[in-house]
Amino acid sequence: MVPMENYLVLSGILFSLGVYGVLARRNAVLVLMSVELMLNAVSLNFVAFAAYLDPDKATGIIFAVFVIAVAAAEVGLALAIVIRLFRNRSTANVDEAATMRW
Amino acid sequence: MAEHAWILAAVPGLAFIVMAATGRRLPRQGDWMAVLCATAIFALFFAVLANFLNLGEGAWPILNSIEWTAIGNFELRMGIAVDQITIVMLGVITTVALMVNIFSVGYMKGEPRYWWYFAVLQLFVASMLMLVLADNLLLLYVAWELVGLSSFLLIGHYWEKRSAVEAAKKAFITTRVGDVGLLIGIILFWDATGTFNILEIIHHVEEGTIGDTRLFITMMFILLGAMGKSAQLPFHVWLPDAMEGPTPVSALIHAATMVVAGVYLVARMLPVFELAGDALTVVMVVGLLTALFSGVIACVQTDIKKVLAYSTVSQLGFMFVALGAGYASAGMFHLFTHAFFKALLFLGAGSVIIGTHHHQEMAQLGGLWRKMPITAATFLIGSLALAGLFPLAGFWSKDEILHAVEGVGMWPFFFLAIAAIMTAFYSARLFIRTFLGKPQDPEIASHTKETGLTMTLPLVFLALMSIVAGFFIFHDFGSALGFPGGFGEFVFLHHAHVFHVDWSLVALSTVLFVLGTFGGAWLYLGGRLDRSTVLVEWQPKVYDLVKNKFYFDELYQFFIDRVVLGFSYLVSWFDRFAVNDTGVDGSATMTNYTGFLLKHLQSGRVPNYAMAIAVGVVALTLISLAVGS
Amino acid sequence: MEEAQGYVLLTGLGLPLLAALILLLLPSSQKMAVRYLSAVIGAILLGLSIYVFLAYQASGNVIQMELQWPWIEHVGFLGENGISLHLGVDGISALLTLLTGIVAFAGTLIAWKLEYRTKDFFILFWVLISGVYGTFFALDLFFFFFFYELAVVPLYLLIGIWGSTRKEYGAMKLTLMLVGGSVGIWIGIFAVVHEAGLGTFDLPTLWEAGRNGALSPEFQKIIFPFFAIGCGVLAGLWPLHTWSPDGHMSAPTSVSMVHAGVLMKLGAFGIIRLGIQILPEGAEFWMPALVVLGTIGALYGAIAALTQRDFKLISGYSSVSHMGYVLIGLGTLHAVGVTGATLQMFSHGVMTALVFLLIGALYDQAHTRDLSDYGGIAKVMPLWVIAYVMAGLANVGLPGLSGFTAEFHIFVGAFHTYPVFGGLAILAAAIAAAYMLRMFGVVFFGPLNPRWSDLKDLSPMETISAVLLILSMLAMGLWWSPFTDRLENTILNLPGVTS
Amino acid sequence: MRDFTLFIPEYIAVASAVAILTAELVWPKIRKDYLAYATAAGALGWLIAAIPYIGNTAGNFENLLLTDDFTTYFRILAAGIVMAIALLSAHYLQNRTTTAGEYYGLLLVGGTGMVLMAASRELLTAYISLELLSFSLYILVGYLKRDRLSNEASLKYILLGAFSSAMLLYGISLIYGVTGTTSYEGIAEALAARDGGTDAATVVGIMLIVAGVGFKVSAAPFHMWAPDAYQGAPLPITAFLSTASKAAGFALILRLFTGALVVDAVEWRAAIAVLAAITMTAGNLIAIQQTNLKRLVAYSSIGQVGYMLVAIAAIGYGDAATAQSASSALLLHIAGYTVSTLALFTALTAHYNRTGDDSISGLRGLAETQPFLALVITASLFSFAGLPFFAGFATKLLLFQASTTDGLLWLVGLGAANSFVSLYYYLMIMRQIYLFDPAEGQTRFRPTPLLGALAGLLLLGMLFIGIYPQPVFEATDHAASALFEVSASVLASGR
Repeated sequence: MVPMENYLVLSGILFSLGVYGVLARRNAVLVLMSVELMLNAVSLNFVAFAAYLDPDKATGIIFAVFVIAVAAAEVGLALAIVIRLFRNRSTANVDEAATMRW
Repeated sequence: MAEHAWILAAVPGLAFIVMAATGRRLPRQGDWMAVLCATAIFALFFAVLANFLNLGEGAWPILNSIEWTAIGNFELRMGIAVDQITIVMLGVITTVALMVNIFSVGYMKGEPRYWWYFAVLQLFVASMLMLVLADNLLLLYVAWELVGLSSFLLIGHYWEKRSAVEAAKKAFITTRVGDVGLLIGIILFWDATGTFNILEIIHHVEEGTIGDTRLFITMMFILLGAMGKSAQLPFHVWLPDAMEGPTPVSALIHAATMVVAGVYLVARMLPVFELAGDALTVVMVVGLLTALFSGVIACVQTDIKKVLAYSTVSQLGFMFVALGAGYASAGMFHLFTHAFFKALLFLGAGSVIIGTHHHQEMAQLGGLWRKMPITAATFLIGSLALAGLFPLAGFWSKDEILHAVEGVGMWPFFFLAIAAIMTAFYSARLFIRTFLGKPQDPEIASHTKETGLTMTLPLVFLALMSIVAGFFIFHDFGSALGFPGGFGEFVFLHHAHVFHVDWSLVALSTVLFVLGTFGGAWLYLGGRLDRSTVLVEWQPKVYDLVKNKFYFDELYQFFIDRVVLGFSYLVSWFDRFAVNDTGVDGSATMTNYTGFLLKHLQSGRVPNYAMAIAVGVVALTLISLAVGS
Repeated sequence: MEEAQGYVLLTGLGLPLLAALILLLLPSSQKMAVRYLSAVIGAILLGLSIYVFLAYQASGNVIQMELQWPWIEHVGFLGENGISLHLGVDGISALLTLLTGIVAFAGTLIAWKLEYRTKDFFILFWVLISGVYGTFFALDLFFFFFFYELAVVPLYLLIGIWGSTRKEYGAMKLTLMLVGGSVGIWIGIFAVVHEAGLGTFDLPTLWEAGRNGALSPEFQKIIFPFFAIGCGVLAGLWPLHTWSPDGHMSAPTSVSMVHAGVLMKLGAFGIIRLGIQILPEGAEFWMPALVVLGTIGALYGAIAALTQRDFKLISGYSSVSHMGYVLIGLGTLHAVGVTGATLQMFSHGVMTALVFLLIGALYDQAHTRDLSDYGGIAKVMPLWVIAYVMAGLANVGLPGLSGFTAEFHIFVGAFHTYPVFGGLAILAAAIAAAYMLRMFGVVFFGPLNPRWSDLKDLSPMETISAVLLILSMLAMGLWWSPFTDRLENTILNLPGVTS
Repeated sequence: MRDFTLFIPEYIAVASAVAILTAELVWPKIRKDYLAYATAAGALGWLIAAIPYIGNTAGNFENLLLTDDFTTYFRILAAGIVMAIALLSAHYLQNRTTTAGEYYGLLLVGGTGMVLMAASRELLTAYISLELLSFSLYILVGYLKRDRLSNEASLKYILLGAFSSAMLLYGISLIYGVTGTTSYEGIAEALAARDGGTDAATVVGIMLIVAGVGFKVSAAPFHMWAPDAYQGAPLPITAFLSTASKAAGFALILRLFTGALVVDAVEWRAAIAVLAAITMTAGNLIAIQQTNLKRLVAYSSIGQVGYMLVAIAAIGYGDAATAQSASSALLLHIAGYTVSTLALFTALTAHYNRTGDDSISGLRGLAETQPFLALVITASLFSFAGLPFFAGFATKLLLFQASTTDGLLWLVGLGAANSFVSLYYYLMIMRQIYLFDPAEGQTRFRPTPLLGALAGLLLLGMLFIGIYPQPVFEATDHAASALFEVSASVLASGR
């Protein structure tokens, strides 16, 4: 059996990549995708923990399902807003949506 | 009656309140009330005196006090103590006050704020009487400050004149410096003995409650107060300037009464001074220096009031010397006689000023005796008394002082003798240049005329006193009036001192008088100035030095302008720039600027915000791990 | 009786608030109504203050006229009487109540001629006065702080709207510094209530805790500076005094009067109430420092005042100097010294109120406060000059006026404990004479500057106020036992005070 | 136990939301302010329905949700907030949008999310409730679709919100990994059962959760979305953000920290204390520099969050009694803060409706053009600054006092100092209002009666809490003790 640590390391890498993406990407859609990556890391974590530590109960699995559902909703909503941004400013670059600062 | 002597102070006090409140609307602006009041206290004084003498030596001092406040064991009683010194002071004050009040009716006629002048005069008399009646140092200090205030108000009576304002200010502040010392001394006494009562303090000191060093320091502070009030070196500068005030005020306050408060205080505390190490020596040195210095200055002054002023300072120095020698009677006696003849001289000067329509420079006067015979005659008596002509008042008191100093040592005696010669010299000079010779300014002379009765009567009375007052020293004269004997048997420190004429001393005094007077006469008689001019040209630098009063004023002015005010500017600058602009506003600016820097972290860009979150998580984790382990 | 007297105190802090509320509802065009109402309220408060002072029994309990209403209790960390509306006066607050009544009434009359936004002015004014009374009456830490802040905050608007020279700067600085000071008090309160662990803000309970060791000496030593500095800012403690010259320069007349006259005393009062009474051991430890700062303040203020050219700056610095005396007096922890400090609070209060009144009366006509612009004013404004001279002489410490009485007691106390600082303090009094007389000489006397020949003397309202204040100065100066008698018991019962 | 009657008030809220959405569908031309009144009515029903729950024994829904006094407290708060915001929006929204049904519906739904956050006893439930509120807010912030600022605000908000909720989830997953459960009780028991020492996974997990909820309540450095979102959002939504969102965040934090994490306080309390310190300092210092009112309020509310976090730190540092009284005082402060904020925004909305200016200098001379609004603004600013008469004085004082424990005095002191700094910029606003004359062309005006009445009511509320907080304090005390009743056993075993 694959040790749990492997899943955790993978999840950690995924999460870090996601964080990096959010920090580095300028396109709103790509930022969202990076967030999705982070959420996937979370799901992986949950499933791994559920499988290894909590086999009788399905809390982790359920959590993962919810995370996926919520993530879908979140993306839907976010994309709508990005579209509004594009309508208003003809750009999806988050750096250009920086009228308000300081 | 004597235990109710406070009434003496209460009457003029009340008069002050009434006159200050209603004075302008009273008929004749209330001058009659002032004279009435002065007469009343003059009469009351005799009642007190009679009662005092009746009660007899065993009852002295007569005490009367009431509880004032108490805070824990800090108890305060206010009251009066009437003893021999008080009686002498009361006599001087009430007499001169009456004369001055009467004189002022004539002198101040038509002057601005006539009513206010009389009102403040009453305030002065009230506080002066309170000063000498006080049985405790606190009340004495209260009165001490109040006489200072009245002096301030009266010197500055002509406040439209810049010089009068400056003089008043100078008098107040200079004496105030001394007063600080006095207050410190008083509080030090309280701290050591737990009381302000003078008799109790003396008692404590005699018991040895206070350590030597501490006692000496305390007495130096007290002496500081006395020196300030009595215009002793180096505080003497205010008194000549105080001549800006109306002349009767100079007579009352700056010759006869207030300025001798310092002498009174030292005399009052003499038992303590005696026990306070070398305190008496200090008193004597101060007195001697003052007597000499101001005697010298008086010799070259040309304003008659200024001459008198320096003469007063010099004579106060004499009194200090006597007290410094430990002779309360000698000091007090000189105070007593001096009050009369100096008041006389000042009032005489006032008469001259009125008679010549406000001229007081000797250079413009001369030959007045023809126009103003009464003034001239009385002034002559005063001058001679001051110079020490046998057997006028000044002679006897100066004799006593010389006698007192004889026992102390050669040098004091020698210097005092010189001061005495100078006294005779400037007295002669003053009289000769003012009244004898030819009028220097015919214009002024043509308008000059003798003054009215209100002014000449006091002069005559005081002239009389200047002749008679000296006889109080004699046992027979004193006992004839109901006193236990002569002045020395009435006022003394430890032992009654029966006066006997020491003819060798009389001879010496007379020599001193003759030397001084003839010196003056030789230089100035006949309206000639050439001989004195030769003197001046012979040593112009010395003359300048003396003429400019040894540059005391300039020195002080320099100190005030450059040091005190400079320091003040420095402090103000420090307050503005260091404390306020840097400290207070600076910290506000810093806060503001920090906000300015911080707000730029808020760049408006999402990745940066996300970065902040990420960094925050890492930082918090590290903190937790660091603290947790 | 006691209960009924408690309601008197309640009225004292409630009536001004009520006045503010009524004024809030009045249309702002009704200026006369506003004035009359305020004058009446002022008069009632004056009467009430006199009553409180006179009814305070010198020989009775320390705290009298007590009233305690439970306010917040048995919730959260609060136990029995956690926060209660606990009112009462001791000798010190009785005296300061009298001061407040006098100054507030005088201030009301002075504001009579105010035309600009009269209503708003009086609303804030009465809120402020209520805060002052409340602070003096409060025997509960919560309400003490409540009213303390209430007394400070309206100043921003009072100065900012109705002020003059650099008013925005002055107002902002003053408010921030004072509230900044109250941060210290705040922290102190947190620490004390927590450390005592009694779940109550009741002052007498906390005083007891300070005495019986519930607050350890180490704790007291740490916390005392918070109270001392916090209150010290309001009391003009050097070097946190700089709001005083600027604030006073900017403030309108009646605000300056109330502020310098009464509010600065809140600070010193706070040092007694919070510092000395809650933290006696801390007080004992820190008092030398307070004396040093007080002495520096006394000298520094006096010296700086010597060369100022603006009336109000002179008074501002002189206030710093005089409040320095108060701190010295408190710092002695000696019965006489503390009595002197309390007397000085009263004395400085009436004196400085009078000074600001007069400066205002002159400035309103002449629109300059530069000394050198004047000269010979005595010719045209005799009453004004007499009043000013009285105030100035009280300032200088001339016997017969209140300043002497107070300063004398302070000096006695100071010499007992710290002779050197006592000496320096007396020196400051001598300097006071110099700057006062300098101003007299330049402004009042000398030849009349023709530019001022049509200045008018004091108006009737101003005269009434001035007379009231002068009478107060004379009363304390001439016969001070009614004052000291009432203070004696209270001060001897202060912890750590020796006699 | 599945007792569906436990959430009747929320059913009312959601039903009202649905009804309002339907109503606009059916009558597209319906006057939008009627929708606002309907929302307010629904919220009122919600509030009334919540009253019977006061003081009832706690109802437990499958160990997921709990309706005790704590929940009820937030129910009433949420209903009140929604009601006020709805009334605020009535006039504001009329000229700015064509459809308002979603707006009002989402207000109610968001409020429901807030209640569920307070009721959650389990991490998944808590997360879902949080997202319920968040999603509503994402939409509401960007509700003015054509307004560039509003759009920008919602973009930033949702991107960062998603990012932070990913953080939160990752943290939850770690905690789940460590403890094997997501229920608070389970977590507490598992943490207590560990044999001492810290382990990195727990710490990282907790800190990620802190970041997630810290984002919600806008604690620095997770606060950066707040000023932008506040500025861009429609004015009433700014009010909603700064009240409901924060209150909900603290409800969640309180439940979680007292119910689950308190046994492991050493691992997070220092971080929370630092977080509090940074938050209040940054918020107040940056606020000084602001020129836009909404941004200023954002920073000022960040400062307020810093003060509130002090109480959370105190839960970690103090003993059980301190923890409970700190929670109680925190709830009280939240009440005071909410009322003050609503009052401020009511007045600002009335002002904004008239002038359309949301800069600070736009308030010039308000004392002359509208003295009443000036008074309300002054009162609420003073309340924020903690000055007497107004709610903030009593609540902040009690909050700090309750939070004073050994080792935390420095933080309380910093809080006091910060509230002094805050006075500076509040005074700068006062300066505009009172010291300056109105701008050219500004004349006297009257706020609409509705807003006037609302402002007056909230002013009275502020005064009431500020002067006589006893009743509210008692209520929060009940709420806090409910919180601790549940976790009493945990506390007993854990410490």
